[in-house]
Parts: sequence; C-alpha cells; structure tokens
Amino acid sequence: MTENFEPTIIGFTCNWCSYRAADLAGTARMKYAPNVRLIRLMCSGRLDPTFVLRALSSGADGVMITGCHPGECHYIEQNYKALRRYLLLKRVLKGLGIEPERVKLIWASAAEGAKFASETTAFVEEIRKLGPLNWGKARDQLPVISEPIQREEVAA
Amino acid sequence: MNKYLLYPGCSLESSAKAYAESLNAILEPLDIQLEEIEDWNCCGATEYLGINLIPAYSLIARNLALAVKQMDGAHTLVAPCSACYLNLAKADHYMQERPALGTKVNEALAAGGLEYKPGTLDVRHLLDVLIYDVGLDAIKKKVTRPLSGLKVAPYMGCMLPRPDYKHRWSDHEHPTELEDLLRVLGADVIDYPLTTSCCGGHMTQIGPETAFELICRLVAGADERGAHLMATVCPMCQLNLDAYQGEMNGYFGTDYHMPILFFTQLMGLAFGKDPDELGIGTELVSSRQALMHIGVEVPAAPEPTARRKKEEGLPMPSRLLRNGHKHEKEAVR
Amino acid sequence: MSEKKLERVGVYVCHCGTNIAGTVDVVSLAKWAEEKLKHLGVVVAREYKFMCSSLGQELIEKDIKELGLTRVVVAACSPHLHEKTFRTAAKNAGLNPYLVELASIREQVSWVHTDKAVATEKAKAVVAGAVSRVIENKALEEIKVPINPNTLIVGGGIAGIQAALEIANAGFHVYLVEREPSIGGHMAQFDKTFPTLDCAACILTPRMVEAGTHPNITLLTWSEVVNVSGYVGSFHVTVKKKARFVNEELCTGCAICQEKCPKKVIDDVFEAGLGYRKAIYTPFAQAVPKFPVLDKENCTYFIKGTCKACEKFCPTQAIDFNQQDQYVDLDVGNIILATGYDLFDARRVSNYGYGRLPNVFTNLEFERLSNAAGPTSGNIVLRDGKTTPKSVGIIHCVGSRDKNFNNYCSVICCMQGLKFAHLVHERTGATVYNFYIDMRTAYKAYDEFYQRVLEEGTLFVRGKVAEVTDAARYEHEKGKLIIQVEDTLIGKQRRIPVDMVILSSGLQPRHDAKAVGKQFGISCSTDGWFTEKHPKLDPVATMTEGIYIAGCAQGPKDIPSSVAQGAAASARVLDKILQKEVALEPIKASIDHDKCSGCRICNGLCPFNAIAFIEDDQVSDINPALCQGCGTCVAACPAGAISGTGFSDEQIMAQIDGLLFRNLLPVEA
Amino acid sequence: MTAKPKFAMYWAASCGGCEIAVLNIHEKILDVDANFDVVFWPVAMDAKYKDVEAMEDGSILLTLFNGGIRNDENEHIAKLLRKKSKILVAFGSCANEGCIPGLANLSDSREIVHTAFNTISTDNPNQIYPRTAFDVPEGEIHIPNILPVLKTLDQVVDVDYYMPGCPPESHQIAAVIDLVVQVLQGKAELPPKGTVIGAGNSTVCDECKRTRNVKVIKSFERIYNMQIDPALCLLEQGIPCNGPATRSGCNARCPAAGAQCIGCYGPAEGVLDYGARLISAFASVLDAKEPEEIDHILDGLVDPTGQFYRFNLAGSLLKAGVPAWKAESTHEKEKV
Repeated sequence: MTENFEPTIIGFTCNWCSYRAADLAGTARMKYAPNVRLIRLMCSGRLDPTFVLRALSSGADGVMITGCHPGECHYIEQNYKALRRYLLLKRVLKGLGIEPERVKLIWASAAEGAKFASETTAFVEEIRKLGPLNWGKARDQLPVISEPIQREEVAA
Repeated sequence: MNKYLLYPGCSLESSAKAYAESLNAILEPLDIQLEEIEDWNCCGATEYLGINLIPAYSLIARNLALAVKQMDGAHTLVAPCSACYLNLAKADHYMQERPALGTKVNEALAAGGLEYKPGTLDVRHLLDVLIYDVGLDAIKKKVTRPLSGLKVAPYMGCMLPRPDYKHRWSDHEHPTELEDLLRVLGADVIDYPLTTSCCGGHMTQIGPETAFELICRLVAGADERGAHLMATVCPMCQLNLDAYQGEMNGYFGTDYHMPILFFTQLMGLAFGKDPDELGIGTELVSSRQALMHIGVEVPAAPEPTARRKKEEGLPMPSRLLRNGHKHEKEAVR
Repeated sequence: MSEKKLERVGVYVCHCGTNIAGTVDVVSLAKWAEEKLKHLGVVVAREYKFMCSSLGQELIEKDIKELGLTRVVVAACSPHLHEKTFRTAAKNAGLNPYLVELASIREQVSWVHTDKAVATEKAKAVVAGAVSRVIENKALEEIKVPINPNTLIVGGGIAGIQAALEIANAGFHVYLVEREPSIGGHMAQFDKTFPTLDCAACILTPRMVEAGTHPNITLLTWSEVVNVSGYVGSFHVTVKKKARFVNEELCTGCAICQEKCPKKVIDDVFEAGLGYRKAIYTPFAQAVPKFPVLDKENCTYFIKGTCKACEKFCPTQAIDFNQQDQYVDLDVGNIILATGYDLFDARRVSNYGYGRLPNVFTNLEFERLSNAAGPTSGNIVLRDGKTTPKSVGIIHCVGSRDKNFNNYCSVICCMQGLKFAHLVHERTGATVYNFYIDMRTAYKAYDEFYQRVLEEGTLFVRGKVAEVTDAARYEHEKGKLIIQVEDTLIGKQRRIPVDMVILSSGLQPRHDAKAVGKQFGISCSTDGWFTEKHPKLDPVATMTEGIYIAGCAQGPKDIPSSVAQGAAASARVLDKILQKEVALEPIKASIDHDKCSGCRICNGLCPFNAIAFIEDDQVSDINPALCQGCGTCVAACPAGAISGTGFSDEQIMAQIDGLLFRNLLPVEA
Repeated sequence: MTAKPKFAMYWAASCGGCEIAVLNIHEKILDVDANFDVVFWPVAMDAKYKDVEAMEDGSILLTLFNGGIRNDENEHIAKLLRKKSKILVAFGSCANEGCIPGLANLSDSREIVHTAFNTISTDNPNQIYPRTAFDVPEGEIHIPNILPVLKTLDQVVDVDYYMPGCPPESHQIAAVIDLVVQVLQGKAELPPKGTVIGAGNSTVCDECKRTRNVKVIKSFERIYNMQIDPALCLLEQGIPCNGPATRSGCNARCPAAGAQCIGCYGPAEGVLDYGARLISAFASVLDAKEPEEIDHILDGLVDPTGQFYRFNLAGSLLKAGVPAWKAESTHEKEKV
C-alpha cells in the first residue's frame, strides 16, 4: 500500500526567511513535491509544540518546521528557541512511539529557494518511506475527498 | 619518543643514500622513531599512475595495507620523498573519494591477503612532521653550529604544495615551511620565487631539452640571487638538479656550479654532525666550496676515475634536433 | 461547530491570467469552496481573472456591502505582494482590514506543481485552511507610533554625506557618526574620479564643508555606535565618542601640533600604508572636522610619559591628555547605514606577489601615489620612491569574479583600471598594459572613456593573469616584474616584463558587517553585504522598519550610484518624518494578569526587552510599544496566559484543521 | 424541597484516593449527610446497579465520578450515571485527564494483560488468562472487556463540571460541597456548565512561596542528589518542576515541602495540551545555542514523556502512544 502512499505534511514557515524562500522557489518556478501545506508564522520562535501535536493527531503524517539560519533571525535570536523546542519535542515523540524523523527542522534564508524546494521533496520521500501515521484512526474519521489523487508524475 | 611508520622509497636506497644517512643522523637528537614498513614496494613514481590507474593504485595501496599491519598506536606514515608522499596520499584520498576505485583496489589486495580501509593512515611528508609535530623551537634547541653566512635557496618542489588534499602547507605557490626551517638553522635564506617550480621530474629521460630548460631556470635563479647552495626535500629534484647540472651547462654553454643538498643534511650540519656522517661529499656538484662559508671541511672529492679513453674514432655529428637546426642560445648567458 | 453566530465569509479565487488557472482548476475550486465550506460560513465564492485589478477589488467591495460579509479570503498570490491591496479594498467597503486573509495558491501551489488534479486538491486544502483561520481573525486597529524627526546616519562617506545634506536641507536634524577622525570615506583618498577625471577632493570637500557647517548636522567623528534599541520612530542609540585628547572648543585647527610632533607613524588607513603621519594627526588637510586626533598607541607621552611637544606648542592649550571616552545618547526616528566597504586583501592572491614583490601596488596605494596631496606629491614612482616606471601592468578583477575568493563583480575596478592607465600615460609616458577578463563600462560616458584610453595607446590583454614573478628567464626580463598571462584573443601564453604592477583589488563587505547588521537588527546576504528589502524594487530599505542602507554597504557600486542611494534613503526617511507617525502592524503579544502566575519563564525571552516583571503584583507584563510581534513568548508561556494578535493560537489551530480537511461536512459514504 | 436531593459517587479506573479525600473533609461529611440522600456510593454503602437503573432520569442531583474509563463496565456505568444525574462532576485527575492509569496508553492493552498474569510473583505455569465470557451450567457469565485505550470521562459522556487534583484537596472539596449546599438554599448560582471548580485559574507558582527570578536552565538535576535551597524556586536549581504549567488550587503543597510539582492539578485554564506547554516552556529557557549543548542539557531529563504527561496523557492531544493505537485498530478488526 505504501508505494502510492501520498503523505500529508504540515509545514510551518517564518515570515521573513523560509516563507520568502518558498515564494522565491515559486517565482523561479522550481518544482517540488505537493504534499506539504504551509502555515505562515511571524517567526520560527512562534512555533508552539501544541501545533505539531495538533497536526500529527489531526491526520498529518509529518511536520516540517522552517526558519532563518541561526544568527540571521529577523528578531535576532528567536530561532534558537525553536531549535530547543524541536530537540525536546523529538524526545517526547520517541517516548510515545512516534518516529522522531516525522518532524524535521530546516533552516532556509530568503535567498535559498532551491534549498527549500529540494529539502521539501527530500522530506516527503522520507515520510513516504515511514508510511502513514494514521493517528488514533483520525484519518478515517476524515471525510473522503471527492476523487482519490492520481499522480501523473512526481515533480523532481 | 613518538613513533612514526616510515616508507623510505627506492631513491633513499640508491641515488639518495645521502638523504637516508642524514635522516638517520638527525633522528636521535629530535627524539623521533621511524619504523620501516616490512616488504614495502615501489610507489609507482610519476609514470605508472599515468599509464594504468587500477594496478598503479593497487601497487601503492599495498604499502598502505602493510603499514596498517604495523600500526600499533602510530597512525602517521612518513615519506621523505615528495613523489612517494604524493602517490601514497593520492591512493588514500581517491580510495575514499571514489568508492568504486576503493573496492577494486581492495579486490586486488585481497589476492595477497591484504586490505586497506581508506582514512586509517595519515600520510605525511618528512618536512611536515618535522615542522608541525617536532616543531621549530624543538629543532632550534638542537642547533649547535648555526649555518650563519651560508646563503641557501629553499627549493620545495611542486609535489608537496599541489594538490594539497589535507591543506597541510601554508600556500600553494609560495609556501614558507622550508624557509622557516632553514632560518631556524641559522642559514641565510635568499628570497627564492621559484621554490615550487618544477624540476622536470622524469623529463630528463623523455624530453631532455625541456628538462634542461627547467633545471637551468632553477639553478640560474638561485645563482643570480647569490645562493651558495640549494636545499631540496625530494630525491628526484636533487637528482635532476645535481646529476644533470653538468649536461645542462653543456647544453646551454653555461658554467653553473650550484651544489644541491638535502635539507636533512643541512640540519645535520647545524646539529654539529660531521659531513661524512651526512653523506656530504657524495653529491656530484661538490659542496666543498659552499660549506667553507660555515667552516666545514669537506674531504676533497676523489679524483674522478679517468674516464675510459674513448677509442679514437670519427667525430660524431651533433644530434639532429626536432626543428632540424641547432638550438639558438635563448637561455641566459 | 458550537452554535456561536456564523461569520459571513466571501472566497475569491484569482486566475492571475494563466499563472494560477494554468495549473489549478479555479472554477471547480470556487464551486468546491461554496459547497464544502458553506457550513463554516462561506456565503459566496467567486473566481476572477485578476483579483488585484480595480475590477477585482470592486467585486470584493460590492459583496461586503451587499452581502454583509464579515470575513474575506482571497486565494491568489503571496501575501507579501497584495495583502495591502485587499486590506485596503476591505477598508474602503467598511470591513476591518485585518479580517482579510490571503491564501497563497500561486507561489506555493500553481507555480511549483505540474499535476493539475494534485494542484487543485492542494489549493482546496489551502483555501479550507485560510477560511478556517480567517473566522478566528479579530478586528485590529493599526498602532500609530510617533516619528522622532531626528535621524542617525552611520558612515560619513559620500553616500552618508549626501543623505545627511538632503535631510538637513529639508530642515530636520541629523547625527552623522563616522568611525575615522574625518568624514569623506574612501572617496577622499582618490586622486581623480572616472569618467570625468574630476579631482576627487575638488568635488568632495565642498560637500564635506557643507556637512561640517550645516546647523542641522551634528558630526560625531572618531565615534562608533555601541548600542541600539527601540523601533521605527523611536530608536534609542548610544554612541561612543572616542577620546581625541584635543579639546574641540579650543582647537582652531592650526595644525602646529602636527608639525611639532616628533613621532612619525606609517598611516595604514588614509595613506594605505604608503605615507606617514604624526602621532597627533588629521588624516588629510581638508579633514572635516578640522580637529586632530592623538593616536594613543604611538604617542611617546602615553608610552613613556615624556615629550608633550604638542601641548607645549599649542597656541590655545587645546591638548588634554586625560580626556576620556564619552558616551552620547541619541533618540532618533530613523537610521541610515552607509558604512561603505573594505578593500579585498590582495595578499590573499599569493601568485600576484603583493607584499612580497616591492613594485606590486594595490589600487588604493596607487590612488595615494597619484594624489598631489599624497606621500609622493603625485609623482608615480616605484617602491624605492625615486625611479619612474617605464612600463606598468594593471591587473583587473583581483579577488573578484573568482570562485576561490569573491564570486561577484566589484563593478568599479574596470573603470578604475582605465583611469589608472590614463594617469600613468599622462604623468610618465610609460607603456601601459591592462589585463582584463571583460571590460565592464556600463554607465554614462564610461565606454567613451574606454575608447579614449584605447586611443592613448594603452595595450589591452584579455586574459586572467596567472602569475607576477621576478624570476627572469631571459635577458630582457632581468630586474623586471614578469606578468605571465594567456592572451585569449591570440590564444598564446605571454610573458610581459614591466616595472610596476597595479592590482585592481575588488570591494568586500566591512570585516564587521555581520556584527553591525546584528546590532541594527538587519541581516546580511551570503556574501556579507547588507540585505535590502527587495533587490529590484526596494534597494535602500531593509526588512526592519526604520532602518535604511545606502552606498557600498548594500553592495559594490560606483560614486554616482552611492550618491543616488544616499539621496533615495533620505527621501524614504523624509517621507516617514513628514507623516509624523507611522502605523505599525498591530501584531503584538499581551499577558492576561489573572492567568499569569509570575513564574517568569517569559522574562528572558524578549531581545527587545518588551517583557518586564512587576514586583508588587508578582506578574509579568508586555510593553506593546516595544513588542515586535514575534510570538516567541506566546508559544513559551506554560500557563497559556500570553496571547498574540494576528497569529493567535485559535487562528493557527483552525488553519491546521482546515488544511487537513478536518472540519468539512463528513461526506455520506 | 421536602426530600433531600440525591447524591452519588462512583469509582471507575482509579486508586480510590478521591473517595478517601471526600471522607477527609472531617466533620463536613455530616453536612453531606444532612443535605443529601446518598443513594449510590459503592465504597461507602451497599447499592446495586439495578437500584440506579430503577431511578428516574436526572433524579440524582450531584454525582462525583472519579476514575478513567478503562473497561466497558466503567463505560456502561458512566453512561448510566449521566442519564440518572442532573450534575455530573469529573472528580479528580483520573476522570479529568486519565492520570496514572492513563499511562497504560503507552502500551498495547493485550500486553498489559499478559504482563499482569506473568509477573515474577505470579504462579501461572500453564498460562491461564481470564476470558471475558465463560459458559457455566447456569448460563454465560461475563467480566468486563478491557478497552484498548483508556478514555477520560468527557471522552465518553457529557460532563457538567471538572474538579482536578490527585486527589483534589480536601479544602477544595469542602468548598464545592458548601457551594452546592448554598445553591440548594438558593443563596448562590451554579457556575456555567464546563467550568473547572475546586481549583484556581492561575498556576502553582502563583501560590508558591519560593522566590522567583528570570528563568535560565543550565542543567536538569535529579532532586535526590541535590542540596535544595529552601527559599529559591526549584526550577532555577535545575529541578524540573511542572509548577509553571499546572493549575493552582493546591497551595503549592509539594514545592512547599521541598519536592517539585509533578502536575497533578492538570493544565491551566484554556490549555489544549499540558505536555506541550511544558516542552515549550522548559526548552525556551535552556542556556545553550548549539544542538550538541542543547542535547547535553536535555539528557538530564531522564524520562521526558513521563515528566510532561504523567497525569495528562489520556487527556492530551495525542491521547495515547503508537502501541495503544495499533492495539485499538487491530482490536476493532477482531471485534467486528
């Protein structure tokens, strides 16, 4: 079942760097996997572990957290707090039997559209290998979307 | 007493015996122990890698595999000769960088019950070990007879700084390691811009005119700047500049007399050893005159045995050169 | 869904020509939104060719008025582009602008995916997310913040001077901080300027004097900014005025102290190491301000406690040996960073021999050589200070356009090389070679200057110079510097012996650019130049409101561009000053004092010091004026007592559920 | 109001500490007797399920339900009492958020049963396991079926009020009893449905007497190998104290006694996930910037999942670990 398993991933971006990297990937028409749905925060420091747990327990198979490179944060040092929360959250997820690799932290500056695209596609493949999370049967409580997604070709 | 594995290389047993003798002479004062690798083989010098990669790298890697068997603690393999150092370093580097090559070479080694995992050994040149492990201060302490007054041209050759995989040398064109060492020995080091220009390597066999041109540049460069002698770190450079200096003079109609010594010989002198312990005097271009500047009496070189009188015969016409006419004197007077 | 009154949501899907419609089925998307999100409150869902057009906006305004919409979602491009457009449209129709949400289905969907079915599916998720989120949006009012009319300009080069004069002439006060003893920057070191061959000092010094005497400009030279806090409209800046050991009130600038001072020191900064200055010095004659500076490291009094010649001969007793560093506190509304560039260190290219071969000079050294006020009074001579070179080689792109050093082109070295060629011809009649890769003469009258230098007989060799060596091989090379180069136009290696080599070193960001950027809260590009808000459309602003950049600090450029950027930055500042106040994004955090237990986890989290602890109530509090809205404390508060507008927990939780289709009507299987 | 209003208390999956806490209100228990007609309180008086089934719906005025929903009997009685009670209170941490029994949600329920009958001290040579249905001459007899995932009360039935605490503080129970009595006498209003009663609306630090400074955590320590400064906040001494995120109401009983708060009063008002709040709070104030340094400090937290979800797992967003959810999905297949 896993070979055509299409993971659903929630991505958190920071308004100043990684969101603009995503925009840059767009303006440069770079193609990457469509499985990540992005949410814009003002800063990666705004990321509350509750969001990650909410996403995982509501049907997401993985969560991608992105922000400015350490030292380049628009708010000077708030991405370090995101890094610390990420490292502690992974340990708790491990304790709950969830593969820590389902949550990934990626730094991408506003100029790194290519990196954002390639890291996204790479993360989707990693999650595809891990298979669906199917949290608490949450997924089958999901309404069936009109037609199953056929994939003509996965963009590079 | 820190222990290193030694890969002597063929020249140190033949044309560069002086290098080996002077190296042994300075080991004791510098508290280094070199353990020669059992049953080492030729390193392929410069040609073999150009002809056929896999057998060449297998030949070289065999030495690395043998060295690993004698490691017990020491993980640095020292090669006094620049060509051997470069080949051993290349083998270790490319077996790591190109796994396909690595596996093929290990297949070859397996035939002899050997195996080499790239990265286990740290391949380094003797000069690198002396400067960065032993250290210039430690060397300075051992200097009893400073070479002051002796003008030396530091010639490092082209194989050490390029390609410098592990960034061991200060610069890829104008490294200062040899210069610093010679200054610590008290020598009067001249500013020698050709320190990493090529000495011709085996061009002396393949294309003599090119070799003579390169040798002439090096020797003329040192002579113009008033050097009494040149210090080298590689048996091949020493051989080319020393043995072919005469032929080069003949070729260009010049009359250079530039002694070419190994830096270990100069270190020996500075440590107060006598010349014959250091193989001084065996060089073809005698260093007798040069070393008078530091009051070192080099026994007069034995009269060259009278060359077998060539039977009288018809005079030989000069060799026909590639462009069909005798070369014009474009080199320096 | 709890039975609280449903919001009335309008969804508008933009075709954006074919940008979106090409890969997203916009019609079915709109229909889907109207059906599947009806129970959330979607009352109307339209699709239109260009939502950002006035017609598109009118669609929204009409619906707000006629259908009484309380929320709007526009599925189109990135919020960074048209968020303002649609917020204004809502405002015009009487809806609070912060009740509009943009769903990015262009940059993040249609442009980056190829499969139409998948892209449409993703677009549905994005719209569902946006609708769920917008329902939780709260009406917000922009926070008006007063603008302090004073301006701080860091860097007294030509860009900084231009900006200062523009603002000062407009009648507002400027504090111009300069690290060196005098303003003037690199330009003051030049002899001539291309392409007009104006003498740099002749066109610069009048501007310097104007800035030095302008009532609205306070010069703080020999000073550095040590602390910056606050936000647009009210920055609080601390400037350290280093001790000059000269009392500025008494000093008349007569320079007797410089004559009498016995201690000569190599001037590495202004004379680029070619000339000398005294222990007490002004960098150059026309220095502004005219007060000299005493160099503590080299002054015999400070080293041995003797001499004091300057004090003896000073007619106005202006010398004060125990003058201390002063700290000046400034309150300004806007800041312009015009901190300039550093020259690439040519020593790093070891095969060009700078620092080893005496007669190899850098471009800044040659500027001083050719400058009439320079150490050789303008005579172009070799390092021995006597012989005039008969042949000169000028090498372009030293350290630039080179993957081992700096990838970028430094813009000015070609023209500078041509200028040098002309000066050498004019002053010495020597044969001149210019070694270039591409001749970049892009701006007004630049190429004409190139033609002129060609006609003067300069020999151009197109090729990257491999080596400059003094190892002669032939008779005619002895005693010369030999330039080994491949002449790519004739396809041959050439060895050209010359007497002097000039290296046209490239421009590099200041060595402390990253630290200065961090101090002012702006970031640097990968190469190290300050990052502008938008490379094409907003080159003088930065991501941080109220901080502007101008001149080479933003990237290599010539003097006209630096001046233009200085003026541009001043225009941006003036428009802020004239508005008297600026509306800040109402994205702030606030603490509910009933819930707050005073655990003080949040106290150390705010780099803007917006969070304070009230001792007597034993609770923490946030100063909305200082809060920049990053939300880090909102996420960190263990009691959930801190909430944030614009990106509240409710909004994000709703968006997560929306993106995962968690709140759709379950489809009867 | 002639007949006294009916009062009931039930003990589902919990340790019974809450019942004792009710008795622990000393003489006030007499008020209970005076104002209420206790109709159903298995631990205190003899009443059968069929007695409750016989009552009309909503006839019990106040039911204090403590304990999580572990098996289908708990579920059945929870639904029954909901039908019969006017006010149903989730009493104590187990009913509110699963508490210690809820930690079973970290493993597969069948493994739990297997382990229970195979401990070192269990003599079970021929591996006999209980069967939930068994035929005997008199007919088929049943014992309750264990649910794969322990649920909190409000995940099974609609709950009127929540009273946290493990157990709830006696003075808080007494206060609630007084409140209900006053409501009966028409002297007070019932708070809106869903409120948390018997607790404060801030967190433990509000009531903790220790001095508090700006929080920076350099390392996490185990309390038993530390010399604790009696006056300074425990978290600032490196002891992972959950006080900042745990609802107030217990007068910071544990920190006052020199032990760290472990979070028995559950999340503060309006918090969706207790553990997430602590993960964010602790991590944000770590004194390290490089990943290696951060991991080094975090190694001081021996059991992060236990630290953050000791009481709150069943009530958290994730509710259970992967093994429990796997058991649930396979369990579903078996049953159907």
